[in-house]
Amino acid sequence: MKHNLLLRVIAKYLFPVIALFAFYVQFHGDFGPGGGFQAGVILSVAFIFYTLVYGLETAEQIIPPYVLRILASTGVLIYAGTGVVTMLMGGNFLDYDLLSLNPIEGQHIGILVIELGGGITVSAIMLMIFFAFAGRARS
Amino acid sequence: MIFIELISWLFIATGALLGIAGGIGIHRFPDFYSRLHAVGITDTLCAAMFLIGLCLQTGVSIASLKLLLIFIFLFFSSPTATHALANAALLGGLKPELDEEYHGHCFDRRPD
Amino acid sequence: MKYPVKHIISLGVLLFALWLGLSGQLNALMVSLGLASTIVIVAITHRMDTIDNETYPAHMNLLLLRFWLFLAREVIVANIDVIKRIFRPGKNISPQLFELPLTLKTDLSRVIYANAITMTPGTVSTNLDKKTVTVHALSIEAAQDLYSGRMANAVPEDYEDE
Amino acid sequence: MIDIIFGHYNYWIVIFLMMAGFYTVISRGNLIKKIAGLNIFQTSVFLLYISIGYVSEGTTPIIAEGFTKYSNPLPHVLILTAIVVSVSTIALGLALVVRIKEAYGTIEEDEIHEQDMSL
Amino acid sequence: MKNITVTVLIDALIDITLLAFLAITAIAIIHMRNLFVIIMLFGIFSLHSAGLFVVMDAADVAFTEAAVGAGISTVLMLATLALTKNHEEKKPPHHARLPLLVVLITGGALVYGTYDIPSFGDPMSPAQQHVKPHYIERSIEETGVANIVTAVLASYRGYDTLGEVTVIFTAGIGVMLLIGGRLLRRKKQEDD
Amino acid sequence: MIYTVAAFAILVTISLALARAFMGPTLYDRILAVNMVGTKTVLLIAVFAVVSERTDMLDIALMYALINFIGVVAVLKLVEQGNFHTSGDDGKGGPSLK
Repeated sequence: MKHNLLLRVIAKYLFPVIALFAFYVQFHGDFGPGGGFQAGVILSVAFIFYTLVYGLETAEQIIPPYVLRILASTGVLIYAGTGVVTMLMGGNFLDYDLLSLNPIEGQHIGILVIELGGGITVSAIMLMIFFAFAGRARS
Repeated sequence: MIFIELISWLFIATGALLGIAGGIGIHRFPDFYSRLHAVGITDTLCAAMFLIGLCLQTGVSIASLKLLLIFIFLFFSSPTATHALANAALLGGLKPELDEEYHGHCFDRRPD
Repeated sequence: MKYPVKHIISLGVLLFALWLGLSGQLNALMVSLGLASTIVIVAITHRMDTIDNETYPAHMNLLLLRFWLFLAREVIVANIDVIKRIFRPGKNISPQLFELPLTLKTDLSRVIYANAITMTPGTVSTNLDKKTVTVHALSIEAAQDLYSGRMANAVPEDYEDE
Repeated sequence: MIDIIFGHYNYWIVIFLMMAGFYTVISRGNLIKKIAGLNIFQTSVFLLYISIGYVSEGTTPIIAEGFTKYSNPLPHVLILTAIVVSVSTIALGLALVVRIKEAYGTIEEDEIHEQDMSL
Repeated sequence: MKNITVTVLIDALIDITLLAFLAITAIAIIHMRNLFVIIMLFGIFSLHSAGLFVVMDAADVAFTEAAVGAGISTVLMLATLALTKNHEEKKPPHHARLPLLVVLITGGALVYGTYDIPSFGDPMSPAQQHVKPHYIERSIEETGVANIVTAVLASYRGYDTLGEVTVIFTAGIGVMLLIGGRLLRRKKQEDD
Repeated sequence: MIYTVAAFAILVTISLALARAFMGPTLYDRILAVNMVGTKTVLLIAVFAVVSERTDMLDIALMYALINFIGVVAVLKLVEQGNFHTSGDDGKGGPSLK
């Protein structure tokens, strides 16, 4: 829909705002509603909006499908890896207290990191699903 | 203090009335394209009144900033949605009910 | 792309200001995370820019503010008109669909104009391209008002592009 | 009596929605409609959990000054993840629908059965 | 909390009305046969449920529902519709009496079951007694996170959430396996 | 007090829009109604957030204001091109929907 002038320009200006809001939600799960899951969905919605307006080809040039696949698995790995790191540090799986000298600080870091992992996975998977549905009709 | 309170009440009450007026409008108007205009009321002035009224209630804080941002984003996104919808209807082949009398006159050249 | 660096910086500053406004937390962690997110988004946007070759306006000038004030008055007047039409008994609308020639020079101002048309009740822009905008109006008066070019003249021109 | 009505109104509507979704799933042949029914069913379950976690005069479980009563955060956690999981499973269902359409040329259940029988 | 009575009143008002709207929308969804319309009504369904989650003090859930309902699910269903090119549901050949009976019996049993449920919003109900006090009172000192939902999600029930993330990941892989590639033209294979 | 009035007015507006969504002769009328319900839900959430003094909830309204129109854009895409992968620059229209 590149010839649709209004949507093209609006997509251009709204994309950074939606993406920034997604990042805000991602990192402010501690203080207000939000967290990795919601942020992932919002970020993928921003990309879906861009894809709808500019077409799948352009979107795939910006984030190639293999990057999405890598990101999706990276998210899960970050999450599970945090657990493994805490185990290596001598604690239980996902026992964030050990991540820092101060248990509260450790909890904070742990929560931030695993929310990040969740967010990356969710956004990559949602976008991957959308790309799969959108790209199915091409032959 | 009570003055600001009263003004904000006035704003919210106006917004409420406008919202109901728009709601009645989408039942009064005969076809899709004219209903778009009725929704336009609720999307612009009604939302603005509500949000300004709420802003006055919260005072200067993060909350009022967020209300302001809702206001700005709504003013970007709701005309876009209306435009997209009208465009879709036009492309989808929905014919508007036009007024016979002025139709030819207004369509292609500027009336003097 | 005449001033890409300027555009990137202005976008970055705008986004970072938005982050600070949303967050309201001024500790080192949150500010640095905000900075990181801004950089990531600017990088993605830049990537998009290089692909479709369009720029951001670097200036948020006073013209835009004046236009908003103008628009606010228009919206209120138009709202009152449409509400009268809703509640007056009988058929009191005369819908029009017409093409309006555009004299605006840049895409951004065309879009601002089309959105302003949509935002004022009584007129809705249904299609927009480089030369014309198709408008559905609720009444002949609203259509004539658009033809007079009052609103088009008020739209700020973004003269840095093209 | 009035207590029972207002105290159970939520659950009754939830049951109604659940049954509406259930009915759509078992009685309609169109696969997309079945998925819509499944979606209604899921939403009703979400509502059930959140209703159970609600405390009257309580507030969102985000600790802030001036509030002492909070609603139960546990159902919120379960449902929060369930919503995102539900959308990915719905996507999986829709992908299956797409494949069925490609293989059979229809998404009506009875026509698919007919084609299976005629093999 | 100066507005406590107003809040309770508005709570009840919005709760009752939105639930009624939800029920009406569900009936409409069952009734309508145009799939496009059904998907659009789903948008309303999701909006109402997000509103209800807000009123029932579940901000995080409302947030998720809003993001998913407004963005992803509508677009995905429309994409499916574009692929299946089937906009109208076939009229069912006969009136579905057996399903109706099944549904009525199940629903009746469930409604009978609700008489033992504590009233909506009862602070003394068993669901509020078990782990909730611990979360409410101790989470801020144990994790330092103000949002208890995040604390429970990421810290207390971290295993659960890891499972959920894995489920999403697996669902994504499933979708990719099913429709990830481009559509192979079966005609061509038959020609060869 | 005024909040109750506001919430009530918004609910009345939603119910009117809902009636249009169920009656609406064309598909586009229904989408219009959905859109209107969306805007009103934003306002409802904002009013609730302010009255219950949980201004965290404004984030939800903010997000709705940002992404509520994606569905309409998707509908436009579907009506215009009939699929989700082309950018539509070739000017070919898709199947029209009634």
